[in-house]
Amino acid sequence: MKTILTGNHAVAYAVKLSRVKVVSAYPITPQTTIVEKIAEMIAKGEMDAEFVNVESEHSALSVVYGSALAGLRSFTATSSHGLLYMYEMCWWVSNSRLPLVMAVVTRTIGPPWNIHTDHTDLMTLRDSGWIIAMAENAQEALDLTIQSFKISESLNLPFAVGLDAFVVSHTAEVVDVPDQETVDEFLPERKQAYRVDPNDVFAVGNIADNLETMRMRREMALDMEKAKGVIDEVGREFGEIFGRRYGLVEEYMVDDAEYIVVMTGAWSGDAKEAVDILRKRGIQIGLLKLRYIRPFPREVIERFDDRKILVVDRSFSMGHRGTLGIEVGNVVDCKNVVAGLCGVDVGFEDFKEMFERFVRGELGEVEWWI
Amino acid sequence: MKTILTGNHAVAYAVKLSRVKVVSAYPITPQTTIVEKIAEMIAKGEMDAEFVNVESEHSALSVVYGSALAGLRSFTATSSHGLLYMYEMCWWVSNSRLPLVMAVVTRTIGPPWNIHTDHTDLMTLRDSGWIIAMAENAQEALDLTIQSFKISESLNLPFAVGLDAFVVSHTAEVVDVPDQETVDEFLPERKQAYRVDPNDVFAVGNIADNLETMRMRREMALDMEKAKGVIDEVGREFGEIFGRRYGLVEEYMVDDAEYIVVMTGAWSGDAKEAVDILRKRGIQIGLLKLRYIRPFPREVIERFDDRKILVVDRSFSMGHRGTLGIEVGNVVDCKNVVAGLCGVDVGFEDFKEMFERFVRGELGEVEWWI
Amino acid sequence: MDLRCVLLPGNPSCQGCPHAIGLKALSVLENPIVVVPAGCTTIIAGFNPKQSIDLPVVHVPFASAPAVACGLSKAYDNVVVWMGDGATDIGFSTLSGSAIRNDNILVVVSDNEAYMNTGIQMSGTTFWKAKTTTTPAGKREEKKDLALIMLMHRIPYVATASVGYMRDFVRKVKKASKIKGFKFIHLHSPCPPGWRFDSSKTVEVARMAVKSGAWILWEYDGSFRITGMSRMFRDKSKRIPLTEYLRVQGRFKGLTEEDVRTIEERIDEVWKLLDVLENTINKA
Amino acid sequence: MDLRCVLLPGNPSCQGCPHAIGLKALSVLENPIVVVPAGCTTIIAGFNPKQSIDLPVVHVPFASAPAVACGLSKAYDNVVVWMGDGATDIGFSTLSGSAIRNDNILVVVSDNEAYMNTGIQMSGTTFWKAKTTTTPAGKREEKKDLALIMLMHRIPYVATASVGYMRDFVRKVKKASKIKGFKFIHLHSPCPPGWRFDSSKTVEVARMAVKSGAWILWEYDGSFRITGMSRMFRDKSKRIPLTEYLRVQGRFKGLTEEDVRTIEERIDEVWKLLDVLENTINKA
Amino acid sequence: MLKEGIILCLGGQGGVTAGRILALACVKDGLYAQAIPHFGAERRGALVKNYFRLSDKPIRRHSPAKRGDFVVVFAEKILNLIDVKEILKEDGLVILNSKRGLNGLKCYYVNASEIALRLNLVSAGWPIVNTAMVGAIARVLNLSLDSVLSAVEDTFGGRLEDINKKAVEIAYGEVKSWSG
Amino acid sequence: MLKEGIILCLGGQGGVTAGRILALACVKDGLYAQAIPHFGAERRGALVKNYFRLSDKPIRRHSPAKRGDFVVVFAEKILNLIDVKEILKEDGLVILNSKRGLNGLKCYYVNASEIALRLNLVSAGWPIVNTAMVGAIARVLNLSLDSVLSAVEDTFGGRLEDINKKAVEIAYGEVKSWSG
Amino acid sequence: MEWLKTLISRPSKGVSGKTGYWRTFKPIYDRDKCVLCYECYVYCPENCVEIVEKVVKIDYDFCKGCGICSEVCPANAIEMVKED
Amino acid sequence: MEWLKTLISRPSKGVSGKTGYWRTFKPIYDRDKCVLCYECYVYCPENCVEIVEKVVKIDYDFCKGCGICSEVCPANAIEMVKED
Ligand SMILES: Cc1ncc(C[n+]2csc(CCOP(=O)(O)OP(=O)(O)O)c2C)c(N)n1
Ligand SMILES: Cc1ncc(C[n+]2csc(CCOP(=O)(O)OP(=O)(O)O)c2C)c(N)n1
Ligand code: SF4
Ligand code: SF4
Ligand code: SF4
Ligand code: SF4
Ligand code: SF4
Ligand code: SF4
Ligand SMILES: [Mg+2]
Ligand SMILES: [Mg+2]
Repeated sequence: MKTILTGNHAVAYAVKLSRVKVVSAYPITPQTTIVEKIAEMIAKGEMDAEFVNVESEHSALSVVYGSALAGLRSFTATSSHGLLYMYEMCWWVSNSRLPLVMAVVTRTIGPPWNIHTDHTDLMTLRDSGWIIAMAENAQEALDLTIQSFKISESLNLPFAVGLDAFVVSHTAEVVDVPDQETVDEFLPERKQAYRVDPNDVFAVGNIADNLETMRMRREMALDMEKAKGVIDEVGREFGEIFGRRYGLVEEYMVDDAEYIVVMTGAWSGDAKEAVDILRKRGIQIGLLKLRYIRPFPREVIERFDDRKILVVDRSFSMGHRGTLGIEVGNVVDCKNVVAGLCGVDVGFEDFKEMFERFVRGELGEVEWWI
Repeated sequence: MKTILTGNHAVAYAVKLSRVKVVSAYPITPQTTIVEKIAEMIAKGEMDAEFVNVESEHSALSVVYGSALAGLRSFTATSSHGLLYMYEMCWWVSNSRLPLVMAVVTRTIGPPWNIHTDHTDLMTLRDSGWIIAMAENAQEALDLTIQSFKISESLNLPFAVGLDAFVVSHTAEVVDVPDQETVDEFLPERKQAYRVDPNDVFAVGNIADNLETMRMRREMALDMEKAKGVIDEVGREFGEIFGRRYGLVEEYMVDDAEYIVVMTGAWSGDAKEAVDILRKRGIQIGLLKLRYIRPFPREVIERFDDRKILVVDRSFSMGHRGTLGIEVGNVVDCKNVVAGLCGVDVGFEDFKEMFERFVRGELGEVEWWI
Repeated sequence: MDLRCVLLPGNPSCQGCPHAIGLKALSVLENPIVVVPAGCTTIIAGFNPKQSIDLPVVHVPFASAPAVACGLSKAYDNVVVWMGDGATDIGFSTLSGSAIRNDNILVVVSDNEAYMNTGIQMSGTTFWKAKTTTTPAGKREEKKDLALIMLMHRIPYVATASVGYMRDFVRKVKKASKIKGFKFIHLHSPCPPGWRFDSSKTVEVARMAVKSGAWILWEYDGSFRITGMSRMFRDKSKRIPLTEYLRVQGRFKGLTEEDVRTIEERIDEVWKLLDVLENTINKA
Repeated sequence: MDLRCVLLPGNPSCQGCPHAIGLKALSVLENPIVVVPAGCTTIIAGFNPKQSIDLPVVHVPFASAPAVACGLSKAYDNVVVWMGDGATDIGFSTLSGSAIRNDNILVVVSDNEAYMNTGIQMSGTTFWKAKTTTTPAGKREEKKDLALIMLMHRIPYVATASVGYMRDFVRKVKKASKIKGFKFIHLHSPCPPGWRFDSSKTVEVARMAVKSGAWILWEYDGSFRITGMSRMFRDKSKRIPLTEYLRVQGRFKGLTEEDVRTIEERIDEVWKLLDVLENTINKA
Repeated sequence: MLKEGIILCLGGQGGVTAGRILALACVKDGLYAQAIPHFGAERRGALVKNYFRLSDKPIRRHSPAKRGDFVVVFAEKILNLIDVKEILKEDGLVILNSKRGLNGLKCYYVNASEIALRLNLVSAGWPIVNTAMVGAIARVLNLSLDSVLSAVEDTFGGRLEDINKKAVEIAYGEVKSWSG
Repeated sequence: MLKEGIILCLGGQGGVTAGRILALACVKDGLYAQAIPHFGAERRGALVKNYFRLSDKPIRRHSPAKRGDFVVVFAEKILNLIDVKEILKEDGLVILNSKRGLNGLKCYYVNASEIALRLNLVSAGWPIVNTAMVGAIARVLNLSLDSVLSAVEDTFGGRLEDINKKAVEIAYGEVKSWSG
Repeated sequence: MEWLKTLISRPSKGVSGKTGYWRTFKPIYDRDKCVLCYECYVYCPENCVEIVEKVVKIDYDFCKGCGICSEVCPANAIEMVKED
Repeated sequence: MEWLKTLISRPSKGVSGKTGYWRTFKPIYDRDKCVLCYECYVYCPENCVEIVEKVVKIDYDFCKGCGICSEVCPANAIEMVKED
């Protein structure tokens, strides 16, 4: 059913449709409306789950860690300082190989206090073994959340669904909300590699041998590689059922492109408009939207190593360059624009100008779009 | 005076010699002996400072944030889960542009619980605006800590001194401990860009404009670039006074090297021995030790873009490749070995074999040394 | 009472904001530094390059305030933490740790019984049965009794106060600021949008809480005593009906008579305990 | 008393370990899951692929235990947190939040009065004047009274216990496990290397604490009462001299007579308060 | 066809809800729409900007519009706080809650405050004008009244539903173009 | 000249301190040294390995030695727990706390437990053998007695200093090579 | 160090501008009824009440019209009147 | 899923091996003195005391020799003797 939803409410509906059993979260703008909506649906009896109000994000993730260990499909959501506050638990969850889903509404890290979008917070998860996706709009937020449970549970890796603060989280737009039956068809019951149970006596997580532990990490690395296939496969299957196909990346006019812009997140929509404008002028430019940051779509990017690449970053790694600039630059040569940090608006007009300068060869290695 | 000290005690002496006024930390193996030693020196009246026992790492960094804001030279130390637990405060400190020093004894992140070395914890700071150094041995731990105050205070950026768990932190070895007068000569009184004071009425950190905030981030990025010069300059000055010269990197037989290995941390010593062995066999190999991870010595690495490069990583970014592999690979093509995670011992014999395989071209893009 | 007035007009607080009233009490402090974690006060304090509190203010992460204040106290005498009830939830370890350390700071928790800055989510101190966006059917748990819990930390000074009785609050702030060590004041701060009452009623609602016996003003400074107006309401017959206090607030819509009785019983228990404490913890 | 015995021989605990004694009490629980944050028990629990506790054990980060237990309690009835005093420091928000939420879990804090696993650093519950590696001159602050603080959280069950009186402790564990909601037991656990006494004295030192009145066994389950051996030591004349308890411990070396008197006074105050609570909080 | 609008209101006036109702009405009319509330840090009472887009094709851009094809003003006093011309496109139009329109601009006006008061749509002394304004905007944008009413239905429950629908209807009928 | 040793002791026997005293003695003799305690997670009582290096040049490697030029055994019962030959280099030697040496190996022995008991160096029933063992090792490694005594001085204060120095001296004198 | 100006803020009235425009109702003071008890001064959350020479002055530039002064006034000397 | 075996551990005696070797003193039981009060059983931290057919059995493979059983025994039926 087509309706109007904010990105946050789209996530909330996806959580409900995914038959999540335990939700725990701590308020932080602009994440809060996700869990407020869930609390409301539970209170109204529309959703059959427990909502646990906690005293911090560290505990929010701990609660769902516990419930997920016990075999219950679980969900949390946070943003910025909240993510940093639960950071220890994020690593614990992934190193436990526990499937779990968390929405991360990307927001600037302070000081100064600032509630607007910036991808730096989400990027702090990139080493930890979480699968990381970014939604471009409310529809993707909903669709990715539903897929996330399936992907997470089939790989035993936690999944973070990113959405830009306000730009996606609070923008109300048209979303096609699938019905419960179809989602049930797509998303089977929760599965996981192990489950804590009073009747099966074992311990989870006690001290282990160094080499064995390193082997465990290597397996995680391999499963992350495997995730690439799983993501594309689940995205294809989703497409068959719901008519919207997903995968590691979205390729927009890249096949014949001489110039390719790589980016992620909500502003990709504006960038596509800018691509259209330049295309109309005969400039062969395309957009490669990274829908997933982890696993990193290295192989896809490699395919374009004969093109001119520009990476537009909404996060910066202090003392080096843009975060995606580093990542993509590891695969292909690229220019790097750092833009839109700390919630600075960047619209299609900006992209038009930026891409023009890129095509004219006017961009340096790392440019701050200020 | 030459004596025997563990890396941790070397740091403690450096803190004392740097006339730190406030120390606050929370116990975590293998960091604890740093602050135990400091507590002991203070109790004995050998050191004039306040030691604040706190209930968590988040608070440890908060306490020294407060004391540093008030203009007092301050120090903390942590490791692994402790670092992750104070992660939010780490960002707050750097975004506040507050000079401050923290020792990070690198340790594996659980589960399973593991107290041995692994650089993944330290690497989580790499986006945040902290200057990050790694000590190869106890002497470097002492020397870098003394330099860190000078560097941090001249750039208004916090400084993390990394040392490998046990391999440096608990290994007792020969350290030349300078005397107080010489250190005083090298290290002036604390300076900082602003200081909170009851007689100067202003607020720090309240909500600011997006664009202004992004500008602030750009300045931080620029100061990080400037840090490269400052680090080399302070390292040179340190060399003149103490006879041991420092800088962003240590170049070991790289000038004429056809093959260059890039790495950081304690095992560089073992790697140098392996280089010597291969050199004796006429193989032109050298070692580029990254003493600093942030700012990233990009320009130094660029100089070697005509050599064959191998990056040996003790940290891995799940879903992509080794953390330094990503960083270095952004500048020059490189092979990447991931080794020694989770405290797995890697000695000169391993390096010998590894480097031989590298030279023989037997290494793939990313190899796990297990 | 001189409220030289550290809160400047034209600040971003909502109409009738209780924090804004309470903050004025900081005017009586000598050379304070104020540490403020995330919360409505972050907003009230203003936007760069301006600030609306005429004191040095250090904005800090949500859970960190007493620890940052501890650090500042190594250089300065009069460090004050002004924090919300939410900051007290997430930062309860920090608060408790600071209290146990007996840091030389004053902590004021301005308790509007929910996370207002993020849009009215329940906190530990939210009243039983109160509706918030995360407890749409009313909160299931009891209000956390911060002040009694802090009293059990055996710190030199603990008090409750109310924005409805500013003279009492100001006296307590002044007194606390003269004591060395850890001081704690739990300030009751009814919030118009959060509790759903008209912005003109902030002070009245605060007073109704005291007059109905639901909020009790007390103080411990070595001895324990009920203070101010609350002394009068020890006598239950002098109290206003509890329902008066509850009914003016939209958040309690749908409360049954039985609910009110339950609340009443709990209030009685607290009074009983405080009475005993007054008789027991008594230096004189 | 059947201690079916969930702690298996040949585990890594030090000789005379109090946690090891205390853990045996979990044998009386039906189908429990045990949540263990970082601490000595992490070690005692054994190394992969083996574990020395014959129950399902979930190892968790230092500050997270009650919250993880809360999550598990959504599926299972008998979730127990076994944590140290240090975990209670860093995780005090988590503990307090869980208590306020009235999660259906039992939390046992096995209090050896320092961070032992990291090598004897002071914690909130370290005794006044005790020497640790971070308080080489003796701790300056008082021992945090966890159980009283938790009592003020108004949870259904709070008790203190001691590894010196296992029958009392086991009874309390059993009783708590039958109650729905949040249960808290503060277990006194003297540690030979940490307190510097001979490994054979663990039980004796624990008993001396009770016999000298320094550690008081009590219980709240709606009513408040002093329990077990402590009932006898209400009568001060029946107590053993406090110095006997203190002197056997190396960590109190150098304590002056005045220090001992101060400790005695504080103990008297606590007894007074507990007496009053016994008379006040009394359903019968 | 892509139209961009900016809705100016005071905090507490319900501008965010207005945007969402309008967007929902668009969907019901088979259009695409986007309502972007601007969240500053301000508390209630202060000026708030909301962005609005509608189109017959999916809307890709998410950045706020710098200027609107139309600008909606929820309260006359907002005109003292902001120069509407600065955020209006060349040929843009204004929709104003007032007894009269603005000179020198393409302008529609409706007395939404009066409608709200008439219906006793009041909270804390404020007339709740958002649904009336929705009616007016819908009319100007040529959305069908049915769709708007149905969108209001989906948004409110109980007593509030009817009264708000009435407000929409009245304003949909009363909004006028100003020629002054 | 680089020599690597492995010191085997039981937790609580002071092996870590022994390593540090030895290293300090080396410095005083103008040598370089390294003492690497191996930290497992074990509590006191369990077997602990400490690594030791000395050299006339700065020591760069930090990895634990797989086999030692010498292996020190603090208690005979350790021989039941670990096969010394597995961690000894071909021509390596063993230094043992015992009344006798080991057959089939180059071996030195000293009755450190007896020396400790003689000096009343006892804690919790355990003889504290570490300084006696330091004396024996120093002798075997040809470190000067003065340096070792001075290192002990730097390590202990008060009463403990003298008694430990005595332990070193006695063991330095009494250690013998075994030829059995 | 341009960043310093973004990190640091100085006291100023009118951080949110002339918040008088937030008002729906306006407090009107009646000097005759006033008993000079200072309640309005103490409780005005906007801190825009001054008492100068025994007269209450309300700074309408900033008064948000919350109505608290009127409520706390024991003498009914402040009336809230709808703004036009 | 090889990793599962590293993450998960199963109950077993002797996690730290035969900890009997940690012992300096050995508890020696005197059946004649024993009053079967179970104190040793209750308080042995190693859980290596069993009482079978009215006789206390100490598992010396694991007994670390802490001496607690001896201390808590009201009948002095357990004596700690130095190991050789
Ligand atoms: C770690 C972290 N989590 C969440 C937030 C979001 N947050 C900011 S203010 C706030 C609520 C504040 O509530 P309270 O302390 O009661 O103050 P009030 O707004 O009610 O005055 C929250 C949850 C944050 N800033 N940091
Ligand atoms: C976030 C974090 N900080 C610090 C540590 C290090 N740490 C592990 S156990 C421990 C002390 C535990 O003390 P306590 O809870 O009293 O248990 P005990 O060891 O005394 O049984 C500490 C500080 C950690 N694991 N995680
Ligand atoms: S929400 Fe309440 S506490 Fe927050 S600013 Fe508004 S009135 Fe004040
Ligand atoms: S240090 Fe104390 S608590 Fe920890 S294992 Fe040893 S005896 Fe037990
Ligand atoms: S109406 Fe409110 S803001 Fe205005 S003067 Fe009165 S109390 Fe102050
Ligand atoms: S409250 Fe009323 S009587 Fe008192 S000073 Fe103000 S106006 Fe006058
Ligand atoms: S000596 Fe200790 S471990 Fe051995 S049986 Fe007695 S109590 Fe148990
Ligand atoms: S404690 Fe002594 S008397 Fe009691 S059962 Fe054991 S050996 Fe027998
Ligand atoms: Mg609040
Ligand atoms: Mg402890």
